[in-house]
Amino acid sequence: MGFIPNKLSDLPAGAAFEGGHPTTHTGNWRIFKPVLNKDKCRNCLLCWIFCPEAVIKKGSDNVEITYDFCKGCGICANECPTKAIEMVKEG
Amino acid sequence: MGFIPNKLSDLPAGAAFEGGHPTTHTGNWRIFKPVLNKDKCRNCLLCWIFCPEAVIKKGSDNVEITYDFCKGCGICANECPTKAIEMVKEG
Amino acid sequence: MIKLQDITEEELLYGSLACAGCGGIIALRMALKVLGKNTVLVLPAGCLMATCGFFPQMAVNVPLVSTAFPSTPSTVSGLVAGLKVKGKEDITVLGVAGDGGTADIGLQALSGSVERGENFVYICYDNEAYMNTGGQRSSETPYGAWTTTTPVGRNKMWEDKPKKDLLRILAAHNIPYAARTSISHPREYMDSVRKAKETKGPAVIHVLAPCPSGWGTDTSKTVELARLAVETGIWEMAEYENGKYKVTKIIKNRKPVKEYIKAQGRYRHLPDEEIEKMQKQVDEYWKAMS
Amino acid sequence: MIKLQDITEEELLYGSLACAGCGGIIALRMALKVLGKNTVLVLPAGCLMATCGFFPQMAVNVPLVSTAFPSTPSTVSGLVAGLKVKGKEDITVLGVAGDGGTADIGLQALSGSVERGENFVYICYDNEAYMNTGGQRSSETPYGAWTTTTPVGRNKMWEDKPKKDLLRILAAHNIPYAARTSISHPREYMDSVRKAKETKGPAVIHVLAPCPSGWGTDTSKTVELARLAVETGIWEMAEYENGKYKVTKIIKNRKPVKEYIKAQGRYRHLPDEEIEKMQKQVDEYWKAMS
Amino acid sequence: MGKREFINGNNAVAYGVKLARAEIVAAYPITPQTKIVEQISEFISNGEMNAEFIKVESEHTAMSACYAASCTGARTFTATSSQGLLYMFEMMQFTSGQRRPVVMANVNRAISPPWTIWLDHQDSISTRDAGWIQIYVESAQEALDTTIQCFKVAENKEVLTPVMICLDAFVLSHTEELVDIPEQAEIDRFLPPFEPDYKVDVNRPLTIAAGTAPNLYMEFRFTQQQGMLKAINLWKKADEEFGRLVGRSYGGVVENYKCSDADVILVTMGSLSSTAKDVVDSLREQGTRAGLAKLRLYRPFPEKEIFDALKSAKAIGVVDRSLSFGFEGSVFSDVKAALYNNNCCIPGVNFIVGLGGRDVTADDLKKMYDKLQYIQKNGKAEQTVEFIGLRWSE
Amino acid sequence: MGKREFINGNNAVAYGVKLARAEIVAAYPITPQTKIVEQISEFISNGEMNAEFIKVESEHTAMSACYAASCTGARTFTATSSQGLLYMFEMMQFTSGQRRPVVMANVNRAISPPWTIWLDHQDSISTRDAGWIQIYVESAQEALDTTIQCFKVAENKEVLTPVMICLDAFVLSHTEELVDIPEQAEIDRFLPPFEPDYKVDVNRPLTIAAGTAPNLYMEFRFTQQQGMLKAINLWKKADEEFGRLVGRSYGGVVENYKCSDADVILVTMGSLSSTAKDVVDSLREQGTRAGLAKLRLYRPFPEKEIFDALKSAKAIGVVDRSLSFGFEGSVFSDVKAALYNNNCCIPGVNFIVGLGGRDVTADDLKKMYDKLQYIQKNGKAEQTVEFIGLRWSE
Amino acid sequence: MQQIRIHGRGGQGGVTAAVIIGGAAVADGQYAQAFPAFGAERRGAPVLAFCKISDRYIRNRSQVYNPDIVIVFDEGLLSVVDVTAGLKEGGMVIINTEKKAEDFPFSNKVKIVTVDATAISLKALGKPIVNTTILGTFCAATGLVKLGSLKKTVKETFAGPLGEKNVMALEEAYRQYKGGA
Amino acid sequence: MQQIRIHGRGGQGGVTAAVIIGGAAVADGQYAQAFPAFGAERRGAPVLAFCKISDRYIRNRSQVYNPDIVIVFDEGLLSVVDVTAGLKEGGMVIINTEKKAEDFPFSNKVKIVTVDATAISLKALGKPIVNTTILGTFCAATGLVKLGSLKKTVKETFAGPLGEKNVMALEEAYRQYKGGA
Ligand SMILES: Cc1ncc(C[n+]2csc(CCOP(=O)(O)OP(=O)(O)O)c2C)c(N)n1
Ligand SMILES: Cc1ncc(C[n+]2csc(CCOP(=O)(O)OP(=O)(O)O)c2C)c(N)n1
Ligand code: SF4
Ligand code: SF4
Ligand code: SF4
Ligand code: SF4
Ligand code: SF4
Ligand code: SF4
Ligand SMILES: [Mg+2]
Ligand SMILES: [Mg+2]
Repeated sequence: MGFIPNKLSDLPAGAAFEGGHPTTHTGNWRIFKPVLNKDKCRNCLLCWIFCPEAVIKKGSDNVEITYDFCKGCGICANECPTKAIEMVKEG
Repeated sequence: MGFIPNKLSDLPAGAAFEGGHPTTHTGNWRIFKPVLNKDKCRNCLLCWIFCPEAVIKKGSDNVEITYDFCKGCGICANECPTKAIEMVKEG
Repeated sequence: MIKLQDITEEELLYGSLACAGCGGIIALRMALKVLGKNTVLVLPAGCLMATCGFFPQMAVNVPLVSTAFPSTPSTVSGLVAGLKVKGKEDITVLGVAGDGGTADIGLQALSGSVERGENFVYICYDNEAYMNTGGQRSSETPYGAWTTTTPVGRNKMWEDKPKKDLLRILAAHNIPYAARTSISHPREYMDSVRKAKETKGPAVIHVLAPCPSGWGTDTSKTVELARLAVETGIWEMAEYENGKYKVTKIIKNRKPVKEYIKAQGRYRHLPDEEIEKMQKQVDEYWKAMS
Repeated sequence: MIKLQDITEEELLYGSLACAGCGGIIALRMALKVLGKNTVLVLPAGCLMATCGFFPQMAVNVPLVSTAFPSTPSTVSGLVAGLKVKGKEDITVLGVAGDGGTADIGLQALSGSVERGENFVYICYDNEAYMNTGGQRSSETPYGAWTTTTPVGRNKMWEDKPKKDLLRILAAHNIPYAARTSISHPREYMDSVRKAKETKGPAVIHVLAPCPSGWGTDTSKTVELARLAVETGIWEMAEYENGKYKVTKIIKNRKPVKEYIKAQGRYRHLPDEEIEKMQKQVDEYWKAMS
Repeated sequence: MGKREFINGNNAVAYGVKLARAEIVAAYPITPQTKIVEQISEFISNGEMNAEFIKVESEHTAMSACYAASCTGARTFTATSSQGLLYMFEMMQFTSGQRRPVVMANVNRAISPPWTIWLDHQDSISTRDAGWIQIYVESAQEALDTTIQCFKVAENKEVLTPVMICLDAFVLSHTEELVDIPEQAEIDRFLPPFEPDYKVDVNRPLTIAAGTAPNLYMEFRFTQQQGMLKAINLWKKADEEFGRLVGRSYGGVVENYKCSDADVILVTMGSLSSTAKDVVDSLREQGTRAGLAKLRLYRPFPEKEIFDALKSAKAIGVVDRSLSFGFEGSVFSDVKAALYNNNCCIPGVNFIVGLGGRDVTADDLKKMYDKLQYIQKNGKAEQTVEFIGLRWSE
Repeated sequence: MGKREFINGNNAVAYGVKLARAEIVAAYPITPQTKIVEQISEFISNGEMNAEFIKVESEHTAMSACYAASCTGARTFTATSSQGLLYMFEMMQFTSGQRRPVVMANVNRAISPPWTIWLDHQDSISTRDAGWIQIYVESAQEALDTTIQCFKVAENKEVLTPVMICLDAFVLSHTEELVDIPEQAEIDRFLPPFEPDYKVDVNRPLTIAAGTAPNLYMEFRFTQQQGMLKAINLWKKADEEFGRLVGRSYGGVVENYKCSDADVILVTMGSLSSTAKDVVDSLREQGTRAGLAKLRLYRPFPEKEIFDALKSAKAIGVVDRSLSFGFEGSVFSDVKAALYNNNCCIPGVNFIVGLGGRDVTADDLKKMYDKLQYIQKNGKAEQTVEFIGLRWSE
Repeated sequence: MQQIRIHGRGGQGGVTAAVIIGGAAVADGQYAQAFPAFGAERRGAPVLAFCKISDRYIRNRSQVYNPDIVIVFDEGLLSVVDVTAGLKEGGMVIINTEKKAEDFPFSNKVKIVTVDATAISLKALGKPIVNTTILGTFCAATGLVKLGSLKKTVKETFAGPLGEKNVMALEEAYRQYKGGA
Repeated sequence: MQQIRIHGRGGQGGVTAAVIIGGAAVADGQYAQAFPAFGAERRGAPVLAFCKISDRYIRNRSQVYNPDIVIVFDEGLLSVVDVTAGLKEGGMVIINTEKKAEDFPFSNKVKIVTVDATAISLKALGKPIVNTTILGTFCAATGLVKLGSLKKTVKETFAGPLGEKNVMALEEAYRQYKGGA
């Protein structure tokens, strides 16, 4: 988790904050959720490389979708050659 | 002769002066002076077109050099195919 | 060519606040995968900076020097020089800017940095408008598109100029390496990034990166549209290298332009005869190129 | 082609304070002869403005709108638009700027005005350095030249980059008309100006205009040197028109590059092997072009 | 009377530009200004407005094009914010130095870094020496009406100075409220066509923006200063005439809101003034003799008018939404400088507020008035510059 | 002790940059600054100096490159004038907002139009709110020494603010005089290497110039202001230390030249101060108690120091070589604002002088002192702003 | 003065809803301000919009800290943001949900009005865009603006058939509340 | 303090001459300022340069209005500019000319020193560049700087053989004056 200042003297000289520390869980922006059907997955990694949020993980036989930062864009489902990913309504 | 202001209310709004009114007689910058030998001139107009100061005039049989603004650069003499122009020291 | 299997799992861009399905994010993420941690990133005003560099959501995990909108290439220049005097020439300096930040307000600085022959990688992610400000026309907005400054009213005002040809402008600079590519072709794109990294001297990549919000398309279609642009022949994949311009992907059976146009809200108003005109232009272009 | 006999005697540029033998003045004078009184001239910072537009020496006899150094093309844009709403579209708007004002600090604005397709004539008089400030390197300074910012000291620092190729950059914009020409060829140059005037849309001319003060040459040699640049093949005369790049003057027996180099103070330091390298490059270029 | 619309400040400016019959509009996007030029491009695309719309590639070009278009005698407008304003700084000075009456809307936004898109006045204030008239507004209605007034004053032959109308980011630019749109005929009566004496004319070839050596330069700057100073009275006249013809006016160059008998007076610019009036009224209800001097015109600085508004106060507070780094708020300095010129040295304090979009509430304003009452009692200010609303004190 | 050279102000700055061991120099030509970077490029080409010399294509790029180079931790310098300064205005603010201690020489030149290349202070003054420290010098020697002091203060961890050293066009930049060049070793003792805490480092990936919402922006600006204000005392210390190590110092931030017992005091900046000292001496010989407060540091504004210098005077005159159009000279406003903060209201008058290169002579200065004596007698100034040396009065 | 806060997501039309409420109030002869929470949020991100309504010209231009009424476009937001933050005592929260008021944990503290606006919208518009639909509920539940003015403003905002459909959706929500209340 | 004004043409090295005088004065242990008339003049145009010399540090930085000594590089300038303008009473004008002092109309008002510097320069340098040559005359006629310092400064200004040649020219002019005086 990135550095959060709580007094003036905490502030860096000029806004310079450590990177790589997303705090807003954009997963809750999602309206539709990508759900993987492992059986259909050929592990071609296309969904993995196209996912804008980098929330798909490589696996040995198939990929895996993590949801904290998945915005539900549906690109993975759209690009999957085997239709292994389905978008289902959240809720 | 261009407009020369001599009171504040003479000044235009923003420096906007009538063009085409040279006042500094750059002829006196000259150290060498182009002198035309009419006999050699074939009226090819090369000196005329190349003169940076526009001080060579067209004529019916040959060109004519005026001196008020001639800086004596020597381009005319250099470019004249018949060597009709000679640069001679002023003074 | 790069294989997906061999690409690192390490993510240097993660958790941005961009719209779902943003093509620009895809472009940046892929590039960082190739370039790795030993990279300094420069981002100017634009969607990527606005969505990756706002405290406390710092989505980029390499040093990120943000800069003014016109200044991506010149900030790159300063970093290259600074890292050089500090003996850190092994670090890749990467500038990433949008089409507006590159082909409009950043063009002069880019031309300067390229002309000076500095050693850097520069990526222009092209979403064909000023998206961060809500979608105004840039010089990369294609003919026929609606934008908020080329609205479609009683007096027709949709964009009436073709795209500025960034690759050819760079080629005219005799740049060591430049490419026109697309996020829909990750292997080709990432291979370009690798080449750019390996180039000694300036290397610029112009990558098509659709914007679902600005183009009026579904978030899931971002990659598909980029692919369609290539497959219809609207977007030529090409490279300039060793003083030569080379088309890198020749599409045998080009899909109809209409398919691409009709899929997008920004072209909704376009009458069919305009689409036919576009088709004709594309056909002529490819005829001339072959 | 234009005949000298037919050219008007009327002088619209007369009595400048430029150095004797200034090539830039020749370029401007010739252009105004073709364009005539129905012209508005834009000049930015640079030798021409400094020597033609200082009160009380107002050497230009058409309306002259002087502007900031980066702003020639954009000032042109404003004038074109203004004259249009005032119903005076018959007036030629002419921007004239140096190599620095065009290829460096004015390039972005030029690219913009060209891309927007506005109707104007633009002339870049190229003296290959920032002359008005005493001769610093610009992106049009040729390889090997000494300038005050590429001095020749213990650590060799003469200019080590080739010239930016303005004509090809404009061609990459698919500009309706552009030309590379030289004051040594008045008929060709003036013909280009005429074409530029007749072009509907942007038209840009890049004209070689030697500077005796900056080049370290005798004032009488200005035209001769420009001619030598063409005759040695160092300066290619060319046009871009109807989407085509065309060499407009093919020199049968090119003079040796050395003749051109040796005539100039700014190359004094150059060792012979450098001149030979230049000769080789020129030869290769022409081979490739034929 | 025209129609009434529920629109925001950006739209309001666009309506003003349309009603003023601007002939040239240069457009470059920047949040939160962009809606102004988008709206204008819609007016044009719908045939409601007749103007050349130049889609430039940068703000430096926007202002260069405006400068040049104005040289042809065309009525010229552009709009920007923040970074865009800074990027055109060179051309701003070109335009003012050459006395071209371009009108520009600046939607006040803070400056980066830290990266920001939110409201403060640092952008326009940091161009305060650039020879532009600056006027600040507090509502969408005032934005519309003032846009029209801008052309009137800018183009006056005695003035011939560009004008920047400043409106607050989001608080005005993006807030919808009820606005009366005047009739075109009313505005045509108020605003005559622009017909400058010095312009591009092939029959009278002028060198515009000529070079002048030290023997003449200073005189040009002196006359420029004279022209600009005239704008103070001419704006008062224009505001009054606007009131007569259109039915609304804004107190000239300094709106004196209950200052005449006030003990404690705040000086404000922009949208804050609106909230502050509420606060003044509620303080008055509680028996505090509070007043508000709303500075509309910041350049030229209405020295006499601000003195008149403040002279009888016992304590004054100047609210700056910006900072002259290394010193204090610029409005504070300028107000004091003006009072000093009138041998007036009322105890005063500077409140720095709302940088980078921090909201300024009625409560904040009340606290400022409290402070002034404290100073009134003490007869002097202990601290001259106070930041209001800082998150931490150390 | 180093050697003595007969050099001009531009050369002197270049020597300062060399002695400071600047690592990055961005260069773009503009008269009358160009000689600075030309001289540096010669130093480099001769192997006397080791730096990256970036031949940029514009000043916006010059400052962008400096900003970025400084982010790598490199000591960074550039130089400009007038139009060049205006063109980099956006990046100036980027550099200061991000607290990068770039040092820049600005050779003060007037602004176009009217087209000009001559001296006045309009360029640097019009950037006074941009968060840069500004220091003005009166001689080539002071230019050299101050250039070195600039790095010292700018890079101080409490300050981290860019500094602009301002020297007058031609009068300093092109005037040769005798200058002592310090030894490298002396300077190395004075000026430690630059080692910032926040810089580009692949092992600690920072987002530099990050975006911050309204919940944090204001705090950054507050700390920036604090840092800048600290430069006042730190400059005094640096000047004193320089004196100790190198043997020359300049009176800190306000040089008090015979002010302590003076009835009439002029406040000046830049080369004029030099001539004015002559005038003060000759007036003193005639029995007039004249003094001169030479303002070296203009931003941060040394409020207390200027008050201390002026407090016992009966009449003060502030000499501005620029104009905040639509108001008065900016130094005048700022001096009054500072006195006001100290409840001090000495009658004062503003002299606007030397715009666009008009020479200011000892006679002119004498007339100003005469005016002050007149005011001293009357107890008040009749007119607050007076243009000196105008060619015509109407 | 009545202050309304709208919770939506970027792209859902929260600002438009605020402007429509304001526009309707104005049509009723009242005064109003409508504005977004000033941010740079993207499509999908939680966003806010505000509306102030009063019978006098509204001079106070600071933000809304203590709303009288809160409208929530999307139940999912409840887990992300505290929609009741600052809500005035006795304030009302209107939520687009399939659930009932009692199902919400804060139902004892504030008045909750629920509506299945998604369902209504899907039926009327064919799309789950609820920003106008929920205004019917708002109108019915608060009475702050007249139904006629609201319909008129919606038609001015969306030209042609789209306007008609939106009005239908709005009316349906209005009816459901009136029926249900 | 002694003030010197030099009239030359752009490109003739007037500023260099002023700087050399100043440099020589400094080498003598005096103080000096040398500067051009601040202008944008081009090669060929009449230009001015100045030098002030004093035994005390020179604080006055305004221009030179009343020179003690005027140096004219080129006789032709006499018809273009008033070289005696502002000259102090008893002041001196040094002119590069073939003529004699008496040939000049203002010879009754000021002290005129003439030298055919062009001839000397052509002989010594092969070029009619007179800026250093005439300094020999200046040195001999005014004694304001020592000949040795002047020679030293010239050699520092022009490296190598060029410096030698310039010194020769300067010495010749010096000799001619001393001989002629
Ligand atoms: C000098 C300046 N002008 C304008 C802006 C406003 N601005 C910020 S981002 C942006 C649009 C960026 O467009 P592009 O470069 O195409 O990137 P995108 O937003 O599409 O990702 C604009 C106009 C600015 N920040 N600075
Ligand atoms: C913004 C800005 N930067 C720098 C300058 C200084 N400047 C004036 S003219 C000039 C050189 C112009 O070079 P070029 O365009 O090649 O024309 P030339 O002088 O060679 O005729 C420069 C650098 C300026 N006026 N404005
Ligand atoms: S795209 Fe489909 S098949 Fe390929 S890895 Fe992803 S889920 Fe599996
Ligand atoms: S829906 Fe979008 S964000 Fe989620 S895993 Fe699929 S591609 Fe990634
Ligand atoms: S160039 Fe020679 S021949 Fe031709 S016109 Fe001139 S003088 Fe006559
Ligand atoms: S010498 Fe030069 S200026 Fe004179 S006439 Fe010949 S070409 Fe023209
Ligand atoms: S607007 Fe477009 S480019 Fe910007 S973040 Fe959203 S999808 Fe990406
Ligand atoms: S310096 Fe060169 S370009 Fe400039 S006026 Fe002189 S000759 Fe012409
Ligand atoms: Mg874009
Ligand atoms: Mg040039």
